Amino acid sequence: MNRKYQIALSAAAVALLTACAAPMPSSADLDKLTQDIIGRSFRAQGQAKLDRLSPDEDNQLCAEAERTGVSLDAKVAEAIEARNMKTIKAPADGKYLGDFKEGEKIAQSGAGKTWTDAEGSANGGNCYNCHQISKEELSYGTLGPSLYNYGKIRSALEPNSPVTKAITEYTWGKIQNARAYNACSNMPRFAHKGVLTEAQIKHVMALLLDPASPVNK
Amino acid sequence: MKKLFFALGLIGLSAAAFAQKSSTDSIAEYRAMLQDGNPAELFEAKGEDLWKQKRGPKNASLEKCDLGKGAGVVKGAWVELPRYFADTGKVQDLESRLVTCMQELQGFNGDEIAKTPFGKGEQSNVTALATWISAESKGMKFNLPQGHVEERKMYEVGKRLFFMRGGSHDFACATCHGQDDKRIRLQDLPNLTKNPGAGNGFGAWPAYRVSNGQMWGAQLRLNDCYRQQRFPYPLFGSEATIALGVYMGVNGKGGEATAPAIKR
Amino acid sequence: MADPMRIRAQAAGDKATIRVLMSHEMESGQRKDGTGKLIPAWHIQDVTATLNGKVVMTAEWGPAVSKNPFLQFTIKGAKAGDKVGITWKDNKGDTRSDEATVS
Amino acid sequence: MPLGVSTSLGNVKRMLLLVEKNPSALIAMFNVTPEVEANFSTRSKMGQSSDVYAVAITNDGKAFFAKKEVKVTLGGCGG
Repeated sequence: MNRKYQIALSAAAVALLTACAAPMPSSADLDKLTQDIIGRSFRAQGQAKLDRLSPDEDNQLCAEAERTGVSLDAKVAEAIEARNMKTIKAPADGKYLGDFKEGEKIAQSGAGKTWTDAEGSANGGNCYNCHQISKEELSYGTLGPSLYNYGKIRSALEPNSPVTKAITEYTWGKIQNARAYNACSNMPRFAHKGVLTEAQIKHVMALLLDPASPVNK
Repeated sequence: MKKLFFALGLIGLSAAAFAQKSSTDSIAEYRAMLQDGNPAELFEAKGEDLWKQKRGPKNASLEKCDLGKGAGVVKGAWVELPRYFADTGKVQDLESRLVTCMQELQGFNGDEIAKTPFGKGEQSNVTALATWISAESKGMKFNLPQGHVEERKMYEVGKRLFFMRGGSHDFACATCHGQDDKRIRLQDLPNLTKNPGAGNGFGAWPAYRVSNGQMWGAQLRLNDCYRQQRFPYPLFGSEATIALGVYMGVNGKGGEATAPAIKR
Repeated sequence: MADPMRIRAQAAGDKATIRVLMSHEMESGQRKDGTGKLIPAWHIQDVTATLNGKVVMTAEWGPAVSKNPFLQFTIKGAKAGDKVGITWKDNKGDTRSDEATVS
Repeated sequence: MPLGVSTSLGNVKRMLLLVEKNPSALIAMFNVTPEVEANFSTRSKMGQSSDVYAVAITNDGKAFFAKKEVKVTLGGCGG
């Protein structure tokens, strides 16, 4: 008798709870609703086609971690880095540095890949949007670390030194695909996503690592 | 023959000179100088006229338009938008709601207006109306309703969209607007996930942009964010843009409405 | 016809600060349209200010004044209730006059 | 770009604002009467960094000027 009463009471409490919570869908349903809404909300324009709305697994995992504030499991992060590391290719001719003056122009330019950019037009690197680079450019962003004196403070200006070699290869990889080193880096994957060509990346490399570049003065 | 005297100090020339001071000080000075006369006022005046004027196939004004606080109530409406509207069964922001009113009351074709490019035809009228209506809530505090389940759903969808990485550069809204005290070039980036950034950022649009002489509503602001994010084109009044509005507006609860603002 | 100006005229002491916003494209003549053709210059050339009907200031403007121009100046001896008039004329001959009362 | 020109000089007849590197350098010329102060503000388009000049011409034909360097910087997305 007593027991039955208890059960009835708890059932009523549950009913009350669900009455309040019922209309709000589950997280998975909200994910689904978001996908449906994305499907109804955009149109292809210029070179910005609808496939840009389908994030790869790396982006999905990082976005979820950032939204929920729950950092990625270490193994998952390592897997993302390993996947992205595989995309990095050393320069075909073995030369890592191009022309730092061209590199400065690429770093300055924020052009490319938007629906108002002509398809096939040269893309910029957007570098100054997030980084300080040369001392002369006052208009720089702070989303990424300062790259002023990049090569100098890493002692990577001495030709043929093992340090220079290591820093050069790391920097090359970082620009090609930053997420090989940091699973959820905010930096675009310039080579992997076809934003910059190999020749352009060499020029940006020179801006950072050529002893004659204003960055290292 | 005229003589030229070098008379610095006798003549004062004021201009925000970026090179001569720290860039932050110079930008603050530049902004302060802009505050004095905001051309958004010209659009406010136009918007107020458009609200009261009999227009469209039905030759009616918008004075019976319900922006969420009852037919014809303008003051305070903007700080509670986007919100759920029972007549359309949708969560709507200010601009999409205005299009509904222009269709229902004045007989305009809402789909046609939504398809019109920003700054053209009836679309420029929507911007002027939004400028005036937002100005009528100037100084009030954001207080978006979250009582209806559709409003809560839109908040959750907006949050998912805010963190969604995509496009050629893997950018999300959160890439630039998810942290405190960051800059893109010299531009301060509000953190839109919480106050004060959310209230400051969301609460400033519609805004007049000095650099191109255009009045931008919140829809165009979001549209250009998506452009620079390298995403495809978000449709005017689309659920994605409204969900983001709900997300930012709810995060900005208690923040002060400063629109229509003036921007570089 | 051009849209109205916004004129604010505020007295303080023995003078009044006048702030004017004008609605005008101020096309510089340097920009190109989508087809690469130069867009002809179209800008306000002459600005006249009056206090109770009497001219107190004239100005000549070039095409580099910003779109939707802003102008601020100070009239000596203006007091609350006085009428401030502003007239502009552009290089196409279009013109617009508006008036405000000093407060 | 907000620009202002003012002077404490008496007997000023004209005030000019010039942006050296603009295609049309003369931004605005104000004819001063005794009823207005020699103090004007307006806004100018500037395509690039340039020296900006303010010039005051007095009734006896003398010209005074002041110069300021204005750096035009690139904005980012947003704002």
